[in-house]
Amino acid sequence: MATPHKYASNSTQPNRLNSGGLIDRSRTLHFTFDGKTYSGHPGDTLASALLANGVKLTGRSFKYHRPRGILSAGSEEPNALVELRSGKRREPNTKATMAEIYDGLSATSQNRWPSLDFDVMSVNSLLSPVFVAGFYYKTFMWPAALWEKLYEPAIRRAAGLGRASDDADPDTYEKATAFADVLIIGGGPAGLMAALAAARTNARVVLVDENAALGGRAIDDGSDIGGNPAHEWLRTVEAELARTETVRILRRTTAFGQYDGNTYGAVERVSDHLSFAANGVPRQRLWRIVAKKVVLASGATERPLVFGGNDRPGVMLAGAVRTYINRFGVVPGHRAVVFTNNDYGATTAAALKRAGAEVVALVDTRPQASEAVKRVAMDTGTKLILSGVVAGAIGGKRVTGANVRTQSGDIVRLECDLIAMSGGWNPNIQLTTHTGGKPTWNDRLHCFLAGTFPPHMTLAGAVAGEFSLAKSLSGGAAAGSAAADQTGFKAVSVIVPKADDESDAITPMWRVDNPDGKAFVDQQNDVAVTDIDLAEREGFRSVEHLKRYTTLGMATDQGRTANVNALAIMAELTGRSIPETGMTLARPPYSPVAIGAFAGHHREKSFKPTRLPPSYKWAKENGCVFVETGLWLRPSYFPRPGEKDWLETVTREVNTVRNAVGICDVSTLGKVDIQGADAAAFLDKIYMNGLKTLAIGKCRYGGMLREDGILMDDGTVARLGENHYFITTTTANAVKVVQHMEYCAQWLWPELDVQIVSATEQWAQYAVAGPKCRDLLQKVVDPKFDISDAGFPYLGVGEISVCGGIKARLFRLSFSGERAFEIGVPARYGDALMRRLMEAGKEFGVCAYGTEALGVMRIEKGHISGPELNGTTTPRDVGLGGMVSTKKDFVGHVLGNRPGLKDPERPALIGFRPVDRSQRLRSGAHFIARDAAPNASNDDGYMTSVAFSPSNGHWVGLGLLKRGPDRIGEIVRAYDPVRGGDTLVEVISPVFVDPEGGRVRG
Amino acid sequence: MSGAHYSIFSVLREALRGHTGWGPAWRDAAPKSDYDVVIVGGGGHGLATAYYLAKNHGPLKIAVLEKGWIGGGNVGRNTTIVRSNYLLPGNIPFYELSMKLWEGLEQDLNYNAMVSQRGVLNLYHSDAQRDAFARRGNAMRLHGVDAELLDQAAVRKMVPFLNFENGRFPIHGGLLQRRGGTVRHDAVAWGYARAADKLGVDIIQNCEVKGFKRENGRIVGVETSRGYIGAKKVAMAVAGSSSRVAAMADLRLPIESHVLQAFVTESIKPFIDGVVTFGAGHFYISQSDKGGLVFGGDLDGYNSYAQRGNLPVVEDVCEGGMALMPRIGRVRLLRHWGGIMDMSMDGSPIIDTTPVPGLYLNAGWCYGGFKATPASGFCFAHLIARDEPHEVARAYRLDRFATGHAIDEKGMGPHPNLH
Amino acid sequence: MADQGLMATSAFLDWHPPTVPGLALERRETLTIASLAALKGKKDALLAAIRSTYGVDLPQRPGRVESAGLAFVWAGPDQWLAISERGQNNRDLEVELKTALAGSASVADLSDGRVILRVSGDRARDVLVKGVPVDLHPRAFRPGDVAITHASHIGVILWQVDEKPTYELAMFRSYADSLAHWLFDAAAEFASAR
Amino acid sequence: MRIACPYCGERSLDEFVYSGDATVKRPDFASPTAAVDFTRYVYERTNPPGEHRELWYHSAGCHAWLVVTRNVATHAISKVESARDVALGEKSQGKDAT
Ligand SMILES: Cc1cc2nc3c(=O)[nH]c(=O)nc-3n(C[C@H](O)[C@H](O)[C@H](O)COP(=O)(O)OP(=O)(O)OC[C@H]3O[C@@H](n4cnc5c(N)ncnc54)[C@H](O)[C@@H]3O)c2cc1C
Ligand SMILES: NC(=O)c1ccc[n+]([C@@H]2O[C@H](COP(=O)([O-])OP(=O)(O)OC[C@H]3O[C@@H](n4cnc5c(N)ncnc54)[C@H](O)[C@@H]3O)[C@@H](O)[C@H]2O)c1
Ligand SMILES: Cc1cc2nc3c(=O)[nH]c(=O)nc-3n(C[C@H](O)[C@H](O)[C@H](O)COP(=O)(O)O)c2cc1C
Ligand SMILES: [Zn+2]
Repeated sequence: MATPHKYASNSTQPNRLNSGGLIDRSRTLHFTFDGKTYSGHPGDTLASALLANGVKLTGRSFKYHRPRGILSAGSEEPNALVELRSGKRREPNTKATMAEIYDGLSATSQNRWPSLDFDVMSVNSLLSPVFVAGFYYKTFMWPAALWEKLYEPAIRRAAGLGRASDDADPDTYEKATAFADVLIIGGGPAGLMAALAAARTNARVVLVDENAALGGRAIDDGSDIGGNPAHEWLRTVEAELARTETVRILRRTTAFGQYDGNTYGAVERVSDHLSFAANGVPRQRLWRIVAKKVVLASGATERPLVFGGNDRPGVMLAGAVRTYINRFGVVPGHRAVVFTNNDYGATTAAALKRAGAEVVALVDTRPQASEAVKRVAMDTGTKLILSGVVAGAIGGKRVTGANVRTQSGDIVRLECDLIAMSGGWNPNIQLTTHTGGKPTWNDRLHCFLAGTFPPHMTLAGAVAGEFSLAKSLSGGAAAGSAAADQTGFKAVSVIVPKADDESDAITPMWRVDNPDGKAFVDQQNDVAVTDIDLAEREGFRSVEHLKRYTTLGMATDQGRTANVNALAIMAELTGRSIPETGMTLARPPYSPVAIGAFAGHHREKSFKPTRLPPSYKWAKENGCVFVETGLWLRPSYFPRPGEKDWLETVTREVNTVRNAVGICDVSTLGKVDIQGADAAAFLDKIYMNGLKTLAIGKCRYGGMLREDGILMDDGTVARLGENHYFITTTTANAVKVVQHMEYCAQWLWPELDVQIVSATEQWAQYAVAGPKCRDLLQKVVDPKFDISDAGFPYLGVGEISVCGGIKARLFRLSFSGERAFEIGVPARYGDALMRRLMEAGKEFGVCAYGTEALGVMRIEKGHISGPELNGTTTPRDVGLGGMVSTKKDFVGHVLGNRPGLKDPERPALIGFRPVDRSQRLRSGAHFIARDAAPNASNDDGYMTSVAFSPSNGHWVGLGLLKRGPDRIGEIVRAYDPVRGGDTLVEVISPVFVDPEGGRVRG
Repeated sequence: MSGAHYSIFSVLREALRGHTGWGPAWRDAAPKSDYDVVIVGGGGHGLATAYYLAKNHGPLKIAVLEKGWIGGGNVGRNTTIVRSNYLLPGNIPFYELSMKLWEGLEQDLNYNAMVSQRGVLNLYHSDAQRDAFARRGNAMRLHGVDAELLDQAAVRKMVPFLNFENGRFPIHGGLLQRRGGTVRHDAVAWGYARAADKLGVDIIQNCEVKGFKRENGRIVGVETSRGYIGAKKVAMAVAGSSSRVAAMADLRLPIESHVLQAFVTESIKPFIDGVVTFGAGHFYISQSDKGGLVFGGDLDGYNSYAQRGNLPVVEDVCEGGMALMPRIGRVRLLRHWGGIMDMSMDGSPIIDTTPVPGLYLNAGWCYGGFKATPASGFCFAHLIARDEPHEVARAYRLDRFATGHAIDEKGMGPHPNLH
Repeated sequence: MADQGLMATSAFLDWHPPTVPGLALERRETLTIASLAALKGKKDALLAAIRSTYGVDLPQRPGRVESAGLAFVWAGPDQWLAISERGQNNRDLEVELKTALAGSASVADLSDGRVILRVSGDRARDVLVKGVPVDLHPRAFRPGDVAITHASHIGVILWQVDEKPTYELAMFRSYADSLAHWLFDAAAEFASAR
Repeated sequence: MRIACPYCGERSLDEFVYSGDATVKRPDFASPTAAVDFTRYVYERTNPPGEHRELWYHSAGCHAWLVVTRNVATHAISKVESARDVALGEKSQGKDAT
C-alpha cells in the first residue's frame, strides 16, 4: 500500500495531491470557467482540474434547473456539460469529464440565466409537481391558436442545453479507412493484454480507446499489476506495442458504432486537446475500421444509487472518486460517506483514506459485511453501517451532509462534502447490440451481459462480466490470442501478470425506500422515481414506452447511468422480472459524434466533385457565366461589356447562330462506344425506334423507354462501322444510361456479343452551328475531307482529322435548327480547338454560346429536353409517338400500351405564345381553359419550357396540354399564382422557327 | 376506465396529490373472441383508423392488434414532418384533408400532439428546379392549398444561417408551405390510442397476427400469438410489414420494404424554426421542442427488415448537412436509427379492398405516411365501413399499375428505392 | 492554317501540390490509352494475340502487367486498358491494337478520357488512406495489383507500380482538379512546416 | 455492409447500386398474356422477410451486375454471383427444358 498523499501545499489547487496520477505537475496550464481563471496540469480533464480547484457546481439540469456537479469521470457523464471554446468554435454540451485542458481553454456553464450560481429558471424546480413526465401532452391545448403563438415559443425558449456556433465551423475534418486482422476496442487491462497477445502473433492490430491515456480502471483504481503500480506495467506494454509496426494505437478515439460487414465507425479527436489544430491537421478524423476479428474490451460503467438528492454536487460515483484520486491526483472531497451495495464500491473507502480524506462512514445496504468490506473497514478504521442507506443528501449547490437511515430505521445525520456511491456495474455492451444482438441478464452480477452478438466478436474483461483485474488480464490475453489465431496467425503464449482478484459480490438495491428528497434516475433529463411511478400508473409499462413518455435515457449520455436502474424499478412496480421487463435498445453512436466528422472533406464547396468541360479555362478567361448541371459546370452564357442583362446576351448569342455561326461546348453529353457482332440487335432492344436500317456513316435520333413505357432518355445513334456504334445521351442521364445498357447486356440479353465503353470524356465535342458553320470548319478540317452538303449531308458522320492530322469526328447534327456540325477532338486538344475556332471564326462574326442560347434554340424548334423528359411522359405525350416501333421487342414496349398511358386525355406537347406578345411566359404555369375557373378540376396541364424567341420577337413556350394537338388556335390561360402570373396564351405548333426544317439541310 | 379529461386544471389538481389520480391512458385490453373489425397494426394509421371507425361509423366492435407495443413502428421513429405540398391531383386533396385534420386534432382527441405549423421550406438550386417547384406550388394553389415561391432574398430572411456564400450548389430560393410543420410523433399514437380506447376500441398489444382464417374465400378471422380472433372484416395497416402480412393471404404487393434512417443531435438552444429540405443533396432538418436537431436523408437503398441502416448513408446525410449549414459541424449526432418503409412502386400509397373478400389494405406509405396519418385513418375507416373509397383517396387503387395510372410524384418509375 | 496542329493542355487546371517530405505527386498526361474488350467467345484468341504480339498474359484478375513500356491493366471482366507513353513517334494504341487484335477484341481510344496521377513515397499510403477505401497495406496490395474503386467520391482505377511505394490513379478527365484538390488537402497534414 | 464482388473482391456498400428482386424474369413480349406478365414482372414483389436474391451493380467498381443472396432481416450475405453467368445458366436450362 502506497503511503498517504499530502495535499500539495505549493499548489493553488486546494484538492490537488502532491503526488500520484498521470498528470505532469512540472507544467501548469491556465483555463477559465465562467470567466474565472483556474490552473491545472497536462493530463487533466476539465472535470479533474475543476475538482482540483474545489469547483463543484458545474451545471444546471435540463428541466428543473437544479444545481449539478460532476457525477462521473468518463463519457457517461450526465451533468457536467459545458460550452467549450467560443465564437465560431463554440461547442455545446461538452462533457467536462472528457475535455482535456490546454493553456487558454475557456468553458462556460450552460442552460442557466443570468448565472450558474443564481439561475432564475430554477423556479421550475418549485413547479416540479406540475412539470411531471408527459404533462405537455395533457395541456396547452386551449385555445388552439395559442400553441404556435404563445405556448410553444415559451417551451422552445426553455428548450436546449448549450448553444451551437452561429458561424460555419472553421476547423477541418477528414475520413479514413483502416483494415485490421484484430480490432481491439478499449485500452484497459483486458484490451492491453489482448493487444499484446495479438501483436505478438504478427497480426495487424488496431487498438482504440476513448481516453487520452490507456490503462482503464487499472490506473483509475491505482491497482498493482505484477507486483508493481499499474502505470509502470502500462509503460512497458505501451513500449512494446509502439515497437511493433503491425500495431496502430488510436488514443482519444471512440468506436461509436458497429455496422454490417465487420465495419466499425470510430472518431479520433486529433486536435481537441490542443488550443488549435495545426496547419493542415484536422480537428477530428472519422475512421471506418474493417476488421476480421474484434476484441471488445470496453469495460463497465458504474451505476448510481437512487436516493433523495442523489443529484447534488458532491454526490459522485465511487469509481469516479477513485479515478480522480489515482489518475489525476485530485481528491474530490475531504469528508466522505461511501454508500454501496457491492464490495468493489466499498473499497473506495480505502482509496479515499490513502488520499488523506476522512471517511465518515461506509454505508452498506447489505446485512452482513463480506470479507472484503470487513477488511476495508478494518484497514481504514472506517465506521461501518450495515443494512443502512443514505436516505437523502443534504445541501443545495453542494453536499453538506447525508441523512443515513440505519437498520433500526432511525436517521443519522452525517456531515460530509462527498458521497461516493456504487450501485454496481453495467458492462458496456452497446456495441454488441448495434446489429441486432440481444443482451441477457446475469443473476450473479446483476447486470446485462452480451447475449447474442456477431460471430467476429470476442468479449474480454469487465464487458464480459470478468469483473476482477486478474480475470480481466487473463481474459484479455486469451481473447487476443484466440482472435489472432482465428485470422490465421499462430498464437504465442503470453504470461499474464499477477493481480488482485477483487470480489464482485453485490446485492442490488434499485432504489432507496421513502427517500428524503427527489430521487433521480436520469439526472440530465430530470427523471425521478416518481416519474416512473406515474408512467406505470398511466400504462406506459413497456421500457420503450417508459423511455419515450418520461424521456429517460434520451439525453446526451443516453442513460448510461440510468437505464438499468429505471427498468429494474419498473420491474418492481409491475411485479415482472428484469429479463421480462427488458432493456431499451442501444443505437449508435456509443457517445455523441460531431456532425463535421461524418462529413469530412465533403462540405460546402467540396460537398461533391466538380466536373470541368474541356473549354472551361477558355470560357472562364472570356467572362463566361457558368451553371451547375449535375456535377458539371457548364457555360451558361458569355456576357459582353455593355450588355444590360442575361437576356440581351442570350439573344445576341442566338441571333449570331441563326445569322452567322456560334460554338457551344456539348462535351458533357454522354457518349458511349458500342461494338460487337450483335451491337445492332442490342441497340434495337434498347431504343424504341428501329435502328436496323441505319447505314454506316449515318446518325439517327433515338429514344429509350423504361420498362414501364415511360421515356427515359433521348439522343443520337451514329453508326461508325459494321459492328461499331457511337451513341449520345443527355448530360443528366449519361451514367444512368450506361448502367441500363450494362443491365440489358449482362442480365437481360447476355447471349449477345456487345461491348460497351463510356467515351464521354474522351472527346471534346463542340457544336458549330449557323449558316457559316462550314466556312468556319473548312479552316480547321484537313483539306482531304469533303464536308460539303454533297460530301457530308445532314445526319452524316465521319472520322476525319483536323489541324494537320489530329484525329477527329464530325457529325452533321443540329439541335439549334440551323445548319450545324458537331466536331469532336481528343479532349486534351479541346482547349486549343476552342481557341482556334474562335480565332478562325472572327471573320464570320463567330461567338461562343452556352446552355441558355442552346435552350432557346431547341425550344424554338420544339425539341424536347429535361423538362419534357421528366420521368412521367410517354413518347406520345411529347410528340414522338410515331417513332415507336410496334413490331419489335424493346424495353418498354408492352407496358407502354397500358390504357392509362394511351389515354387521349393525357396532356401532350404543343406550343404556346402570349396573346399579348409583350408578355413573358413562365414554365411551371398551369393551363386553364380561357373561361373556366382556376381550380383543380379545370387543370389542363402545364408549361414545361419557355424562352424569349429572338426570331419571333416574343416569348414562346412548350407545354403539355390535355389533347394539346387538337386545340391549336385555342386561347387558354397560363395560370401561375405562385408568381402572380395569369397570361392568355395561344396554342400553336411547337416549331417556332423554320417549320419545314430547310435550314438544317442548308 | 382510462384517464380523466386532460386540461391544465386536471394537471394542477393532480399536482396537489402527487399525480396519484391518473388512470392508464388506454386499457391494456385482452382479446375477445370476435369483432366486427380487426385492425392489424397499432401504428398511427391503425390507431387512427380505429378511432375514426368508432367515431364516424359506429357502433362497431373494434380491435387493434399490435405485435409489439403501440407506436413502436414507423410512427414512433419518423422525422415528424407534416405537409400537403404535393404535385399530383391523385395526392393533393388527400394530404390536404390530412392537414385539415391535423389542425383540429388536439381538441378532437383531447391530447396535445404538439402540432406545430412552423412551415416547410423546400430549397431550389437551379432554374429548372424552380420551375418544377412553381408547377407544384401552382398545382397546390389550384387545390386551394397554401404555397409560396420564395426567391433567394426571402429565403435568406427566413433562414439566414444557411450556406449562401460558399455552396457547391447555390441556393436560389424555395417553395414554402407555411401550414406545414411537425407533430410530436409518439403523441400521435398515444393520442389516437387514448381517444379510440375511450370510444370502446380494444387496443391489444403483444398480439402478432400470424395468419388469416378464410371460409369459402372470405376472411373470417385472424390467428394471433394470443390465439384465434374472429372478425367480420380485417384491415391491414402494418406499413413496413405489409408484404409479410399480405403473404398470409397469398397476395403479392407492388411493394418493397426498405430501410430509412433518421438522426437526432444533442439538445441545443433552438435556432431552426421550421423544416428545411436541401434540394441538391439528401438532407432535411427540423428542430424538436426539446432542442434536438432531427434530420434525415435518403433510403439506404436495399430491401431490409432490420430497422437499421449503414455508415455510408450516415456520412452522405451529414455531408448534405455540412454543405447546407456548416454551422452544425460541432453539433454532435446523438443517435441514429432506422425504420422499415413500405416503398410502393410509384411512391404513392394504396388504400383499397383486395382480391380477398373481407380483407382491406392500407399500405405503400413510403417515407411520407406520418403526415397522412389522420386522413389515412379517416379514409380507410370510410372504405372499411362503406366498402367504397372515400373520394379523396380514389386514386390509391391496387390495380393502378396494371392500368397504367401510377401516381409517380418524382418520375422515378418502378424503382421503389428511388422514390 | 489547318496544319498548325493543336497544343495539348493539362486536365489539372489548378495544380499546386504542397511540398511534403516523402510524397511525390506527378501528372502523367503524355500517354496513349486504349480499352480492349474481348468479343464474345474470343477471350482465348485475345489472350493468345496479346501473348504473341507483346509476350505477356492479360491479367485474369485485378492486375497489371507490363512489357517494354506497354502496360495492360485489368478494367473489369474481360476488359483491359492498354497504356503506354506516346513517345516521339506518337504511338497510338487504338490504331496499333485494332490491327493486332482484329477479330478478337473491340478497341476504343481512351487516351484523353482518363488522366493518370502518380502518387509515390513513404507517405503515399498515409495520404491515400484518407480517400481510397481499399486495403493498400503491403500484405494486401502489391506491385501489379489493381483496384477499381473511388477516391473521395471520384471513380478511379488504382494500381501499384513499385515498392517505393508508387501508385497510379486513373480518373475521368473532368474530375482531375477535384481529385487533386482532395489529395492536396489530405497531404497537407504531412507538409513541411512553412 | 460489404459485398464480395466475384471480380474485385470485398467492397463497401457505397460502391454498389441496388436494383431489387433477381427472381423475376422478363417475360416474352409476344405472349398473349404479355400485358399481365409484364405488370407482374415490373410491379409485383414477394419481398420476403428472410433470404432474398437480388441484383446489385458494381457501379464504382468493375461495372458487373451481380446476383446477391442476402438475408434482409440480418443483412447477412451468403452468396454473390455474376449476373451474366446466372442469366446464361438460366437461359441454357430454359433451352434444355423446351
Ligand atoms: C426514419 C423515418 C422517417 C420518416 N419521416 C417521415 C416524415 O418526416 N413525414 C412523414 O409524413 N412520414 C415519415 N415517415 C413515414 C411514416 O413514419 C410512415 O409512413 C408511417 O408511420 C406508417 O404508418 P404507421 O404509423 O401505421 O406505421 P407503423 O407505426 O410502422 O405501424 C405498423 C404497425 O404494425 C405492426 N405490425 C406489423 N406486423 C404485424 C402483425 N403481423 N401483427 C400485428 N401487428 C403488426 C408493427 O409492429 C407496427 O407497430 C418516416 C419513416 C421513417 C422510418
Ligand atoms: N470487481 C468489480 O466489481 C469490478 C467491476 C467493474 C470493473 N472492475 C475493474 O475494471 C477493470 C476491467 O478491465 P477492462 O479492461 O475490462 O475495462 P476498463 O474499464 O479498465 O477499460 C475499458 C476501456 O475501454 C474504453 N472504452 C469503452 N468503450 C469504448 C469505445 N466504444 N471506444 C473506445 N474506447 C472505449 C474505456 O474508455 C476504458 O479505457 C479491471 O481493472 C477491474 O478490476 C472491477
Ligand atoms: C422526432 C424524434 C426525436 C427524437 N429525439 C431523441 C432524443 O432527443 N434522444 C434520444 O435518445 N432519442 C431520440 N429519438 C430516437 C429514439 O430514441 C429512437 O431511437 C427511435 O424512436 C427509434 O426507436 P429505436 O431506436 O428503439 O428502434 C428521437 C426520435 C424521433 C422520431
Ligand atoms: Zn466488381
